[in-house]
Amino acid sequence: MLDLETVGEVLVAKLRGELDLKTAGELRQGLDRALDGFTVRHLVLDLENVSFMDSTGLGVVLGRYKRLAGAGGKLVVLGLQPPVRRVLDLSGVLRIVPEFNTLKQAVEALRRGEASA
Amino acid sequence: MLDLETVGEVLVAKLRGELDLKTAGELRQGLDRALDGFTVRHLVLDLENVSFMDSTGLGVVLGRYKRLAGAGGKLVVLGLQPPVRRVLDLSGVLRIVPEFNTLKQAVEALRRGEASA
Amino acid sequence: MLNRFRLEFPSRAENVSLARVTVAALASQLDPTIEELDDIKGAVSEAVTNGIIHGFGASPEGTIVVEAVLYGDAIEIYVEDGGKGIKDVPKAMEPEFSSDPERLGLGFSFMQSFMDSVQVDSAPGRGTRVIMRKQFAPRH
Amino acid sequence: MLNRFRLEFPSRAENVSLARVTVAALASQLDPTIEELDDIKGAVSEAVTNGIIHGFGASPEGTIVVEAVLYGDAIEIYVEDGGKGIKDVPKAMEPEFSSDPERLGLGFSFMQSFMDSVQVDSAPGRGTRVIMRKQFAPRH
Ligand SMILES: Nc1ncnc2c1ncn2[C@@H]1O[C@H](COP(=O)(O)OP(=O)(O)O)[C@@H](O)[C@H]1O
Ligand SMILES: Nc1ncnc2c1ncn2[C@@H]1O[C@H](COP(=O)(O)OP(=O)(O)O)[C@@H](O)[C@H]1O
Repeated sequence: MLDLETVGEVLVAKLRGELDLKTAGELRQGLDRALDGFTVRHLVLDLENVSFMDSTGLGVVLGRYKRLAGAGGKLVVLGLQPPVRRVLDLSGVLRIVPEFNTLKQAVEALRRGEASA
Repeated sequence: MLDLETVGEVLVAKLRGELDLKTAGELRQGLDRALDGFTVRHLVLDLENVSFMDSTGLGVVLGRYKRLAGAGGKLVVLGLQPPVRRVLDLSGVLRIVPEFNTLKQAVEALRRGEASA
Repeated sequence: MLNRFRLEFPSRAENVSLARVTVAALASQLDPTIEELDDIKGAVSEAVTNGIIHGFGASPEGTIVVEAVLYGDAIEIYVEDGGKGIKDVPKAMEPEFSSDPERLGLGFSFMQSFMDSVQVDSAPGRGTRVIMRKQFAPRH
Repeated sequence: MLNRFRLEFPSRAENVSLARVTVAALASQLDPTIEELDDIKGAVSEAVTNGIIHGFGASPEGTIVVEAVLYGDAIEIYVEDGGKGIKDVPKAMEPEFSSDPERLGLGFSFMQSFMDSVQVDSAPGRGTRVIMRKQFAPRH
């Protein structure tokens, strides 16, 4: 469900599967543990392999956004599939969370401090 | 569910989807209409895109086998996916219906009168 | 009525996807667009999650019932729990209202965005029934 | 018992796949092999088809009930119709016996090949209940 990698002060999390009540808890724990353990400021969520997300899954994304924002960090997303984009869009999350086309672009923008929605 | 093509006296039927009670009737009709309409002796069933077959679907295959055998024609199969192979195997159908790896091999063997299980 | 089913299962998190899959399998019989199917899956996910989390307080001991009825060009979905119930339904349906600080309060908003109508019958101690309807776009 | 469901639907041909999909979704929660999943789908397909064709004579007016129960390492599946029933169960279960000349008589044989056990409770006029169990191979 979750592959993690760090690039400098950026944590890259590749998610897989369907993000709902069943998987949300595990994902929240996995992300928070990584954010606790590494000295990272920013988080890239690669959602390319996430085929479904509901409001419970969205809660995990927004929760991480708030946690990072509190410490001056940023959350960005990439690889949005139509049903996931739909939910991020409807909820207004795409107005506060920047979206990138590639991991490279996301990481570079975060490093230059240029990632904004 | 069914694409049809004739190559000389061979009818090539490409099937798609899941072959069960819902789709069996339509398939039986489609195949019989084609066998009535064209002056073909043999039938190649390309099952590459059939992901599921149960005993009702198998009944359609065996029914066409019998119809052709009665008129001195042959039925051959190709593209068996594991769950389809399982059912053809268990029922003994693979002992009377020859299997080929490619359409070309199937058509050539039928034309040379060399198709046997 | 073209077809229908009634599905009963315990209030466990893994059954949110079970319900989605089954409703999607029924809806697929009308040959919907991918977007229509995604909408239906999203709405079912929200309603069933609410039954589990709010209706039964995340206990797996409750029972959720999902019924779906297919008409020529529409689907009606009923999601029912015999759980806690809702005191103030209009308030519960307000966007961003949640009784749980950990949640977003967007469940009912999503159901309303995804479906053509959403109706909620509920009373404290008498459980909750969500009735949703979606019309499919004409095609072919 | 890890999880379970009860699914009720009319005896229509399109619901053979609905039943397959729902049972497969439950079974998937145990992380089975593809072969195990194919076996389960095959067995459900045969049992539900029999309920529709033999139990209710292909009329869509009957109701079929599929229940599935997941244990730590096994699944139990119950397929029930309130239809015609079977007079001679051992005879009906013989390979290649069919009361319908158009059919192969392999339904019960396939169920037995796919599952570890198949039990049939039936009586004329009282419907039929097929109980199947499959143990999953140990892994991980
Ligand atoms: N099935 C239910 N049983 C009891 N209360 C419910 C149910 N569904 C919704 N509610 C109440 O309505 C509120 C809003 O629901 P919703 O919009 O889905 O947001 P959320 O699930 O994020 O709280 C919930 O916080 C809860 O108080
Ligand atoms: N649910 C049922 N209700 C009534 N009769 C049944 C039922 N299931 C099976 N039978 C009887 O048992 C016979 C054998 O069933 P089966 O092995 O599945 O083969 P087939 O479906 O090809 O006839 C059927 O032909 C029918 O007479």
